Amino acid sequence: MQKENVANVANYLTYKGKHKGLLGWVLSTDHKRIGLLYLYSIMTMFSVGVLLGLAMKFELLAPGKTIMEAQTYNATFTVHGVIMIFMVVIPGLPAVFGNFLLPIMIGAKDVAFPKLNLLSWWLYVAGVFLVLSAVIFGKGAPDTGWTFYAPYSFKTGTNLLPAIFGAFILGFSSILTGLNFLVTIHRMRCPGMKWSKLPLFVWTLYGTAWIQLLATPVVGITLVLVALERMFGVGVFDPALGGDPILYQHLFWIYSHPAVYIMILPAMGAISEIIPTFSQKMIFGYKAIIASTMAIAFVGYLVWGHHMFTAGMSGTAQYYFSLLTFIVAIPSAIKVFNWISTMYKGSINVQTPLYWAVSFIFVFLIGGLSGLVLGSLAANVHLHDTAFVVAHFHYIVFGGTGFAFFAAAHYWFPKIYGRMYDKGWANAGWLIFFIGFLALYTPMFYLGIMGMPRRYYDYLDDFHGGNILSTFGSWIMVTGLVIIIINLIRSARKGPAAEINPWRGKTLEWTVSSPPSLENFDEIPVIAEDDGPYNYK
Amino acid sequence: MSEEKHHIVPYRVYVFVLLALLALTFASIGITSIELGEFTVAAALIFACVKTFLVLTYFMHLKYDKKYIVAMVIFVFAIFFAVIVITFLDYLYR
Amino acid sequence: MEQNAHGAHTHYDAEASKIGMWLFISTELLLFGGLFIVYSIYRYLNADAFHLAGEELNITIGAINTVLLLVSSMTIAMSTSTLQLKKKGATLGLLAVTIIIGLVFLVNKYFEWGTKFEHGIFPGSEHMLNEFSQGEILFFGLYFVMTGLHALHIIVGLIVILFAVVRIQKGTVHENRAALLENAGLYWHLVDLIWIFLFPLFYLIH
Amino acid sequence: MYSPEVTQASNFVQGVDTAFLVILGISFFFLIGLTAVMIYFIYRYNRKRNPVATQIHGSTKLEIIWTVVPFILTMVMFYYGWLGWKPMAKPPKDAMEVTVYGRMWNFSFEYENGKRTDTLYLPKDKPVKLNLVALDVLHSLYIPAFRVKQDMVPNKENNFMWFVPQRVGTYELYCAEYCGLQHSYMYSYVKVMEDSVFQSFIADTTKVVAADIDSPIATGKRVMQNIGCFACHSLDGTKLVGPSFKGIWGAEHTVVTGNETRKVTVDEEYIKQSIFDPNADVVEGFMKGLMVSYQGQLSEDDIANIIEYLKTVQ
Ligand code: HEA
Ligand code: HEA
Ligand code: HEC
Ligand code: CUA
Ligand SMILES: [Cu+2]
Repeated sequence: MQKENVANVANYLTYKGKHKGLLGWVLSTDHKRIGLLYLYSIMTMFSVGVLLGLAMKFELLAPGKTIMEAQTYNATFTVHGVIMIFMVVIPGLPAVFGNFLLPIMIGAKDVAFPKLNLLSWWLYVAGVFLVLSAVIFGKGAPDTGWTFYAPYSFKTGTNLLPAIFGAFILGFSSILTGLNFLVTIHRMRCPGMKWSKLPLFVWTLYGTAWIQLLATPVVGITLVLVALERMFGVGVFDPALGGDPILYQHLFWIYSHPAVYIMILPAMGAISEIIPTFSQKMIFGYKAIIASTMAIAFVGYLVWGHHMFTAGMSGTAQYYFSLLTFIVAIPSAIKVFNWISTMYKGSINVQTPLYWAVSFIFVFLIGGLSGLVLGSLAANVHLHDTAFVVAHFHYIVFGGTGFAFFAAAHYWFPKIYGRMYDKGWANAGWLIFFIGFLALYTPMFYLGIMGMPRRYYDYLDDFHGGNILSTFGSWIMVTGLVIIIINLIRSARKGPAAEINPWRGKTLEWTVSSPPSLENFDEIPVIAEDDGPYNYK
Repeated sequence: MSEEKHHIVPYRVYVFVLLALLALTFASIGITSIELGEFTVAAALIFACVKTFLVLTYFMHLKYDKKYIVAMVIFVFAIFFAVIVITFLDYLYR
Repeated sequence: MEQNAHGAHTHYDAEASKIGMWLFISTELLLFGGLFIVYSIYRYLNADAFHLAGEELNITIGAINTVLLLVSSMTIAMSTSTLQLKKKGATLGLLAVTIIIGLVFLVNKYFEWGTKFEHGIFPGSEHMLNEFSQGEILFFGLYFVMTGLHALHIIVGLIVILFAVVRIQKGTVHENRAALLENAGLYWHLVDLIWIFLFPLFYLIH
Repeated sequence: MYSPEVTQASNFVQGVDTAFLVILGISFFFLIGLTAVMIYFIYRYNRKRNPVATQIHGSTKLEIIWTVVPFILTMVMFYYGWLGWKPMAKPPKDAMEVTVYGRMWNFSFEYENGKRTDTLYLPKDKPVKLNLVALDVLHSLYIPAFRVKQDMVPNKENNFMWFVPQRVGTYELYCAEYCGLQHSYMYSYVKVMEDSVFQSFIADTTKVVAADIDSPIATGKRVMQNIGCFACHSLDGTKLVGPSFKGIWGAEHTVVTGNETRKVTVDEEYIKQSIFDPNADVVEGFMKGLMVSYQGQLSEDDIANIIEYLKTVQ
């Protein structure tokens, strides 16, 4: 990766430090290199997750056994869920683009604790290996679902402990990243970079970091309790010893609901950068978007019970959780309205990142609105634990976070690698991917309404049609994915040199060279009073 | 590094705080040993909260720190409190 | 707040590390917070059993440990003042006292757990399964998990303090670069804070 | 599915479907509206058509509008959801009670007169209250056509659901909470019949049992089918979750008792113990704790019949 450089000084990609070659990467404390380390490791895990997803869809192509046994299927969706949630979308945007861009966007040379940052990545890798070891060695891959519900999680004979400890370590990595970002945002902003001038992506990272910090330890301790229960028979959740399985669910969702906002907030932040840039227009309602970010982060902490409407909570808790679930949807709505208004009277430059951003809004709408359906007490009774939920969260987790991830990748790609990708292939990839996505997940809404429960290895003939369509969709989508990824990988090595500011963006990262130099800025920038992140004239 | 020169807390403050903490500890042992029924838990927790407050303000220097750190700490406790209350919404009304 | 960093890589920012530590403490609080939620729910569901089980614990040992931790909290807090006043000897002395107290605490804990084990009270024991009600099993399960986790934190705290001692000795931590000691102190106080709640919840309320 | 005439299968269908449709309607309005506006903007304010953007900072009035309007709409959604859900929590006093046992991986239903079935038989237009008992892990009883679902939590008191079946017919009944290997095979059917038919069914089958008494082997097999032994035990030598029953009688099996491994011969005593206290002797190579005791669910007679049947499985 060290041929003709765009900038004539050594940039962060070609820089040679104490260590050479690979070591120069895995021991680097440079936030940009760490960002790329995350990118590569997350993409690797993502590919594994995608393959497992495809395998599941293949199995569901027809009733009865298609390619695997029930035990394999159960392990597959568990590992798929664990990988996708804990290793892909939770670290996804913050650890990759947050790491890369946060310091540059606030005019700093690095994050507050660079060594801690590197440690976070190492922990991530350790967590990944632990979870994978559970799959490969021992008495078979865990088969509890990513939710590890008690008491099944201590009845199953599969190799659960490494997976649990792996998830715990991944959580720790996530906490440390969050801590690092919080301190960085508080302490390292360049002169003149007031809170009211922070780019929206930074604001969402700020909100996200708080959730990471305050929610993750709860699931950490919960998983430890499950592990202790398995190892020593400490009575905590085991109903045979007087424990309450519903309490386990409370603790699990106290983390895992806020976790869904860990996934989506940075995605929303990325969209809030892309839309103004490609509209060449100031973001509409900057303050409202910040307020909604913080509102989501805060209220999102208080609604976890909507995953448990049929678990047997008290009526009071049901009302409360349903009500707050609806309230937490409002800030998301505010964001959508502001994004769309930003396009009004803009000068819209239709490019690949904008395609991704606009399709993000579309699938996010579907995902979010189906979330409202699930938040309703009566409708949830029918739809809980059916394919409808699976459709909801694929639409929003991967339609939301996934699309935003690709939007961000295409938006910041020239900055990261100093090269431009092939736009024709990128657009084609997007289109195929988008069509495949709709075909893959839309039938699941229908299947759910018809009553097909989730986590079903086998199903009755009535559900066959929807499943066939869905499986075909998965093949189309993967075609798109392959095109996108090959295009990006090729362009990172051979693409034409990119300008410093190809999209005419206004945030600070577009003022530094592409790719950025080791220290980002030769001189720490100073933001003038009348300047700002979206100051288009 | 001029901001480093922060308030130096005199020793006697620490000694007083310790004495207060010890007194509170023994008071709470005392009060829980008499039969108060339902209020035992409340009493013990109130004493614990007062002790926490003392440790936070004096031992952990919150009194001399910038206001936003104080705000953060309050926020964290508030969130935790909210979570506990909400969890009890379920159990109290089962 | 508006004075910001220059030369990020070698920069020493005491306030940054202080916030960092506070944020870490917040995380730890919620880690224990999860356990406190479990405790309070089970206490609510099994009030009588918790009452009974609580009587098995020895208030005297608990009280001694409380006093120990409080005193050690004071000594470490004082050491931050002595460091500011450039009294290196006194600082080291106070830290030594803190470490010793911490060790004594652990020894106490060891014997306390030991007696419980001797009486057949430990997670998964036959004795508990046969003799105890479900509420009591929950109580002791939580007792071992929570005090055990707390003891783990004491050990970590001791290591951090030891680290600070070494650095003070070497002179790399001094009145102008006190962050490490202050953070060690904050961490130790966190350990104290948690005990402040564990003590009444397990030993006193019954 | 969502047409009212066809699906008034239970008294809750209306409430659930109304809540669903209200939200769906509002959702479609926003989805189509916002997407259309977005596409229009991209077309109308394209760089070619609109080379210079007009800078607009925002509008407090609009922000308030699009906070308040969604707020009101969500409260409407909440209201309908609540309305549809509220009656589910309050069973009528005179409801007929059926106890449902959920275990890995089958349901069994016990009626007020002690009769047990593996399919749920119900009279039309009569409220029923299902008392849910989970014997090992979480399960969830889900009848899509009735729009009801309730998790079955081990050791939970007052774990119930109720409804009034309103149409004669056969409906699927699923386990909706993941419960391990055969989760997707843990389904059964609800058969709703006219009250008169139901009454004679309930009374009638006691006679069937009596008629069967002379053939313990057949009775044993039926008992095992109803209570679901074959979810875990095969008859043809295939190893499922538990050991196969093929040739079990008189065979010598290696079991783990406590910490020691020993050999036992399968006799009446051993089979009985395996059913009432399965975890005392765990067959080597199988998991402890998966099979839970059938104490209280199978009588001594049932066991005797089962043993008779097992003798014949060669
Ligand atoms: C990125 C992750 C993410 C996000 C952002 C969300 C967002 C939301 N989710 Fe989702 N959810 C998941 C990931 C996510 N979810 C996952 C992974 C699960 C399953 C877990 C498992 O069991 O395995 C799940 C499950 C789940 C359930 C439980 C279902 C069940 O098991 O029974 C519920 C129930 O209330 C729910 C609701 C919501 C709601 C109301 C929102 C809201 O925040 C959505 C807000 C957005 C909008 C509403 C769209 C924008 C709105 C407009 C433009 C205007 C119109 C709006 C109004 C009129 C208000 N989700
Ligand atoms: C991010 C989360 C994510 C993603 C991307 C996916 C991707 C896929 N998922 Fe799923 N899935 C989950 C999260 C996710 N999944 C979870 C949490 C569960 C629940 C598990 C449980 O029940 O315990 C689940 C369950 C689940 C089931 C249900 C199992 C059941 O209930 O029986 C199925 C069924 O077919 C399925 C299919 C697929 C397929 C075919 C894909 C893919 O193979 C499709 C191909 C994907 C792409 C082509 C690209 C998407 C791009 C991105 C996400 C951006 C990349 C981002 C970064 C690198 C940061 N998944
Ligand atoms: C959840 C799955 C499951 C169900 C349902 C189940 N069993 Fe089992 N059974 C097992 C497992 C696992 C074992 C082996 C471990 C053990 O011995 O406890 C076993 C062992 C046995 C044995 C000893 C077998 C041998 O080869 O020595 C007998 C007999 C038995 N079961 C009978 C029954 C009967 C009768 C029923 C129904 C009334 C039943 N089981 C239902 C899982 C199940
Ligand atoms: Cu029982 Cu799933
Ligand atoms: Cu949620």
